Amino acid sequence: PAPWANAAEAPIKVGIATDLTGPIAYAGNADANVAKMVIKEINAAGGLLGRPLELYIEDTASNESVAVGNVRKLIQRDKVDMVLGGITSSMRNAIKDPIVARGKTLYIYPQLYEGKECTPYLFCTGPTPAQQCDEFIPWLIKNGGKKFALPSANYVWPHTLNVYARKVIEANGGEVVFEEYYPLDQVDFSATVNRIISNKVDVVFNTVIPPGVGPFFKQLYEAGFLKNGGRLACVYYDENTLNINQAAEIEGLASCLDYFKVLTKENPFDAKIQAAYEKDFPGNFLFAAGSAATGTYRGLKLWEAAVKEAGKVDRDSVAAALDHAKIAEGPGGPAEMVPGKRHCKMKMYTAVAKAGSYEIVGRSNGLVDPKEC
Amino acid sequence: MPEFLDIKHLDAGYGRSQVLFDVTLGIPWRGGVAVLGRNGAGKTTLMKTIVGELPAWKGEVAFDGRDISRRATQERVRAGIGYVPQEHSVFARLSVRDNLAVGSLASSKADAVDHVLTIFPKLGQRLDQPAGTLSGGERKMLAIGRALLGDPKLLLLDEPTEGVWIGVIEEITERLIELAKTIAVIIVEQHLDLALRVADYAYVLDRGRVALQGQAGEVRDNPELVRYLAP
Amino acid sequence: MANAFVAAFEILSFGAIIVLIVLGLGIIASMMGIFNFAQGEFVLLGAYITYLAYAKGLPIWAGMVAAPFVVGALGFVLEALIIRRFYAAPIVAMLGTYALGLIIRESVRGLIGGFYLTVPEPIGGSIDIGAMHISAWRFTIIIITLLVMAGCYLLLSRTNFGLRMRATLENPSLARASGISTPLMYGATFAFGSALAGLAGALIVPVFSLYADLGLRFLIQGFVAVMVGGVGSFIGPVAGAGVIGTLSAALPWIMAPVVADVLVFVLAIAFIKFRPQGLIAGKGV
Amino acid sequence: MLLEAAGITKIFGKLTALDGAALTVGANEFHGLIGPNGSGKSTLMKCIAGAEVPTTGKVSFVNTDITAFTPTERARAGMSLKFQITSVLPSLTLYDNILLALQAQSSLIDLLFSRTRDALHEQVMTMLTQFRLADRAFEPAAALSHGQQQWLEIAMALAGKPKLLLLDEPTGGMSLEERRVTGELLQPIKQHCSLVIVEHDLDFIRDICDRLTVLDQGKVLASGTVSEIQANKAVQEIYLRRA
Amino acid sequence: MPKSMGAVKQAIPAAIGGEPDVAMASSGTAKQKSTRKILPVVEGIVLVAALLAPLLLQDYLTVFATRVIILALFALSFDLVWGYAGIMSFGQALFFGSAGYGVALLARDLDITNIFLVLPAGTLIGLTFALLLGGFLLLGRHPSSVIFVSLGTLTGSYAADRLARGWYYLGGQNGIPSIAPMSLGSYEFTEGPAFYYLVLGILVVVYLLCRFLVRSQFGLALAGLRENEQRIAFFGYKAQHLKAIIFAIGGAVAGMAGSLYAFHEGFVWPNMVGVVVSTQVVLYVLFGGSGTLIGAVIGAVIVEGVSFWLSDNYRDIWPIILGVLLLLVILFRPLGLISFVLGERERVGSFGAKPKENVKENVKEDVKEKRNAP
Ligand SMILES: Nc1ncnc2c1ncn2[C@@H]1O[C@H](COP(=O)(O)OP(=O)(O)OP(=O)(O)O)[C@@H](O)[C@H]1O
Ligand SMILES: Nc1ncnc2c1ncn2[C@@H]1O[C@H](COP(=O)(O)OP(=O)(O)OP(=O)(O)O)[C@@H](O)[C@H]1O
Ligand SMILES: [Mg+2]
Ligand SMILES: [Mg+2]
Repeated sequence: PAPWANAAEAPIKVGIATDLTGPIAYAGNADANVAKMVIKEINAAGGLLGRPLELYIEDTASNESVAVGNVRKLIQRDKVDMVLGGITSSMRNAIKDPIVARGKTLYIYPQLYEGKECTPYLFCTGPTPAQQCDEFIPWLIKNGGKKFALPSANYVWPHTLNVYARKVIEANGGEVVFEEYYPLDQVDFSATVNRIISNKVDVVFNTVIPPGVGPFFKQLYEAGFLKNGGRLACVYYDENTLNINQAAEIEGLASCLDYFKVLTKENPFDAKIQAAYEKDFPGNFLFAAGSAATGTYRGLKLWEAAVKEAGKVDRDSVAAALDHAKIAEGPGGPAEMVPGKRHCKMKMYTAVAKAGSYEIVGRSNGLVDPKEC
Repeated sequence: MPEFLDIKHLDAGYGRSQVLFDVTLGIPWRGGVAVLGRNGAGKTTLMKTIVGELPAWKGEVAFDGRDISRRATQERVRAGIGYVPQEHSVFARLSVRDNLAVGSLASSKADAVDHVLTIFPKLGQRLDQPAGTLSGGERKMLAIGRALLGDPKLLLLDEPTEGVWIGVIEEITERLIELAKTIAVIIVEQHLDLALRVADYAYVLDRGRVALQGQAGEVRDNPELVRYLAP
Repeated sequence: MANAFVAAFEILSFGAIIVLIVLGLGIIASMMGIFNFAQGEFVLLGAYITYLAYAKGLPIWAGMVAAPFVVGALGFVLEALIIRRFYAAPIVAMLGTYALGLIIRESVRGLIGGFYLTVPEPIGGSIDIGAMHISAWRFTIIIITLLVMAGCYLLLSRTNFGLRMRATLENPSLARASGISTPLMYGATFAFGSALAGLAGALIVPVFSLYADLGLRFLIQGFVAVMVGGVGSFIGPVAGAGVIGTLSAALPWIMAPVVADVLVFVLAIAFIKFRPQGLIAGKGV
Repeated sequence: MLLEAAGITKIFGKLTALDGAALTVGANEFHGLIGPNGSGKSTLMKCIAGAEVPTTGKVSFVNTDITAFTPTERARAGMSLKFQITSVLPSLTLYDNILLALQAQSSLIDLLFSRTRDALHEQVMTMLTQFRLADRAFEPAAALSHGQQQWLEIAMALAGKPKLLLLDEPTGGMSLEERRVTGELLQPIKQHCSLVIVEHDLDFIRDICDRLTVLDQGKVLASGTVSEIQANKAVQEIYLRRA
Repeated sequence: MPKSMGAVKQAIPAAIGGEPDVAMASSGTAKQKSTRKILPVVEGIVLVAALLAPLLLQDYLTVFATRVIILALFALSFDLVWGYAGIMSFGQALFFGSAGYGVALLARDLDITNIFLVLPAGTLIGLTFALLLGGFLLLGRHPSSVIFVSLGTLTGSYAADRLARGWYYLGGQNGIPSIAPMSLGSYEFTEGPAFYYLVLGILVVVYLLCRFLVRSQFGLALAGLRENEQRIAFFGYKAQHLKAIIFAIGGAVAGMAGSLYAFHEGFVWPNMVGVVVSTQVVLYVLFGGSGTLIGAVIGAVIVEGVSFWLSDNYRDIWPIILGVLLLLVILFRPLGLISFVLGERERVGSFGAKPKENVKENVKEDVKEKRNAP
């Protein structure tokens, strides 16, 4: 861009590797958009260390093999100073090695996930199981009941999350009636629904993901689960996922995330970024927590803070500063890295779906600890 | 007066290799015409070009006064050409019954199938058997029967009696002589006797060219004939 | 007792859905000898058209009625432009249709933004019998599936269409020599198979919601069903679909779903190995 | 006896195609198999070569019971079959078609390291020349006319140097002259090989065969030397009867 | 399907626009047109390009090229079974991926990364799995139809994919990340030129072996198999054994490629045994031209190269463009890109040399010369 034409130093390069195509492209595109927005904002405010930021975006295509190839472009061809991205755990697993170990570059992972990622130079800016369960599950027990079912997609996030959730459920006097795993693309849940109904489960703590989750909730609804006072809970449900079912089928569904769009009503800063985002990207790709858009925002801002503090962009200096970086304002409120843990403290909100949108029903007292590493 | 089927200066072949060279022949409205020649002379190629399985490279094929050289096979067949191919002449996985049903799709006569079954009683015993499992001779009978069902005005027979039992050949010959009284029949045949009994006129192909032609009797007596039929 | 009834219904309804999806696939595979890898995308298009009608404020059933016709017409055009070139080489056909499917799928993904979108049922809610709740729409699907099956059967067995089609596949040049217009037959059959896929998509979208991989999800299951049932007839694939559908819905009732999932395929291959002609050997309709 | 097939019955669904048929062929004997269409000639040939499994019956070849042998094993024991419907390998060249038949019995090592190729070349070209196909040796077999494919198939069947050659209507689609040539080509193999040949052309059969077997409706009607058969009443009768 | 493959095959060239390139002047006096030998030229060009690549390419592209070469090796394995023996292995990834998983487990659980252990191990795993699956699908009383084999292998690969996703020991959905580099003593093969030349060397060796194989008389037996399995059984070929052997060899090559891939990429994941990768390899080969070894290599290079370039330049719609390109090639070049330079006759080839040339040339061991006599 013109104002930087005669800047003394070369631009700082930011790499984004995310799913622009493939089944979760809606999330990846939203993340890419957020990155564009933040970078534009930083550049408009004079850049970083007097240098402009330059954004490099690569597609991970929900295909690990394509992803690794493209990430190498970022690292080896574009020589970016930092990579942010990856949405699914398997993607993070696939690309972290080329970035961190073989590529000697800083990596920020923005999505809510199962925790336990303690690789040096890999920083996580999305919520962890502790952040999503510690306050949420007691709320569910109070507002739903003690008997939990944990139907889950069969991959690492539900497995690990369930271990934690089960601990919290049992610590709070609840009971897990069953915990069961399904192939990721299972779409028929009659056996499961039957077990839920016949065991008189109070809370379905769901980690089934699309495409299964739509038919699952529908079958539950049709079997009368909600009518009989059952409560649905699903910690990745955000504004994007509301459209998977008709409003009635998920009435009362509770979710716990770091950001919901309704917060714009009470929180001016959230209103500001939400408005800025929608102005730049009026399309379908929503600024929402479940798709890592908030984590992306937070990640970039924390990194900005760290670079400012370090005064340079080499990996070790930035990592040292990022270790304890803080931002006063972000989606849903302030955030700060927990020193030595490479995970991020943030505010958490519990919300309930009512007629197709969320209503906030609970807020954390201050920042919640990720309890990782 | 133009002939019923009028072929003028026809060139045809496969891919880049030419097989027929400047073939000219005329088929009258009724009566039999034999096409003879040694293996590889181009007889089958000629038949295929007439029904349209192979495009004519050059020349003219006129049927019933109209140029048909650009028409699709099925249109030629619907216009009244019946064809019994030399190979793959039945629908192997379809039952005999269905093979006959395909033959009579276009025909309006209700008892046509019965008629065919009286000519070839053997087929009547095999109605539900897939045609691919028929014996060689039965298969030929079915192919001829199928072609007859379409009520053709011009019938092309490419070696109809290959592998057929002598007794049946006799039967077929009589039918064909009968048939040739009402429609036009072109017959490619190695059984010289049969061919020349059915046909009034004969053409002999040699390396894709018409080498000899004339009334059946003349051709038979022509001393050259043996040379054209020897390998 | 009530439980067993619900279980039976649920299993049956999933079986019916698989049958519905496999109908078109089976007809194209059996009658034309082509394993159409784009079939899932025809299902997807049917679903998408239904969604479009809904999004434009039209009644949903209008979209459902339009879907088979639109997809059928598209199938006809695609056959003439593309599929026609593949008949001689079934394996090339698999890849050609795969590429076609990829194009359609990714385009639709672009159009719907990669989201999962809900489409309501024209007949919603559940039928309550005592304490049991039965999904009204799934029930409707069972009924429609039965009707469509009967219709197809009649079409193929009582009209000459089926005969012409089988003759065409068996020996195209002889079929032409018997006066059958093979291009038209291929076009019509492919269009018919696509239309059935479109219908399936339209009917199942309320159950599974709309997303780009909707059709792909069922594709391999569909192929396996066709093989189990037996290629070469109409009834074969339908029977196969019934078996695979009910099996994959029933097994999770008695074992871990993840195991059930793999088991279905293992059983299927083993079955095909020892009965290569399929449940119903390819004869007749 | 080189080949003894006894009590061969083959039932297809409701149809009994062969009903206790028998066939014996001695060494260096040319044996004709005749009978009306559908009498079971091809089926009998297939049962002998292993293409069909007889419902009951026993086939022994060079004094070994081969009833349970696969076609491959029978071929390796020294049998070779030309099908009634020509089945050459269409996209391979004529040369390769013959070579394929010639090298069939080589060991895997020989195949891999091609030790036999030079030796085989002469044979391939000789075969092709004999059957008047040499000038087309490097064209794909699909480009042959029907009659030419028949020649090629006979050549392929001969190539394996069988002890027993089974020819099912080898002269279909050939003219009288061509048949004569075929007969001449077959004569020399009598030195080392027996032949079973199915034909409808009686003159041809008479010319080359030592003995005949007549099948009718799956049963052996008569079997014996050519003159015995010609004198046989029952045989004469079926020749008068229509199908 | 009862329909004989012979008939289907025969129809291919005519029906798909590829002229049946019958070189003959007239029906009677047929003479083979002198065909220039293009194949060796193409092979030479590709080899030179491959040797020079790392010198001309930027580092990251060398790494990319390494991967492409591994995939080319994989493509070769599929071409061997499909292009030469006519066995449609729609589940080739099963051997590729299982070997990948195998060596990943060796590295993870037993700390074995020595190249002389892991490569043979991977090859062996591929071979074993291919023998098992091939034995099951290909052997037996009735010869199995092409469609059955293709769907059988496809289903096998699909089931393996799902098994890998569900099996925790294998890392489930996430696969096995961060595999230690392959080693030779204390030397570690990290991505870069050394790794590149290593896999290139392996590719060349395997290529030459394959070439030797398909041009030997064994190759003719394979061609017969491809044309009509039943028919050649009547000549005395043990057709099913031949099939199983070539299938197993294909599996072994795929296994070797899979283990190289696992170490090069540093992770394995369920897709690697699944339908996606299985289809991908089929695409490489069809794209390049099946039935020519070099076609498989070219196909892998071009498909991967084009996707790489497209995903760079048309980030949001590259899968669609890729689909369109594939479709166009399949439609208009059903015999693959190689058919632009290679005639059908040279592709199918002949195992016999014409008499004249054969007299002139008395080369003993060199199979190539015999087949390709100018
Ligand atoms: N598909 C083909 N491609 C190339 N050439 C062919 C093809 N079919 C036939 N030919 C060649 O064309 C010539 C004529 O073949 P055609 O089949 O017309 O002969 P024919 O007179 O019918 O012989 P036959 O008596 O053996 O049936 C032959 O030389 C044959 O080799
Ligand atoms: N697979 C099969 N299924 C059912 N019937 C069969 C099968 N194969 C042969 N047949 C029947 O068995 C009978 C004998 O057939 P075969 O082919 O042996 O006759 P053939 O003596 O060779 O006759 P042709 O001289 O006509 O070739 C025929 O009537 C045929 O229809
Ligand atoms: Mg002919
Ligand atoms: Mg016979």
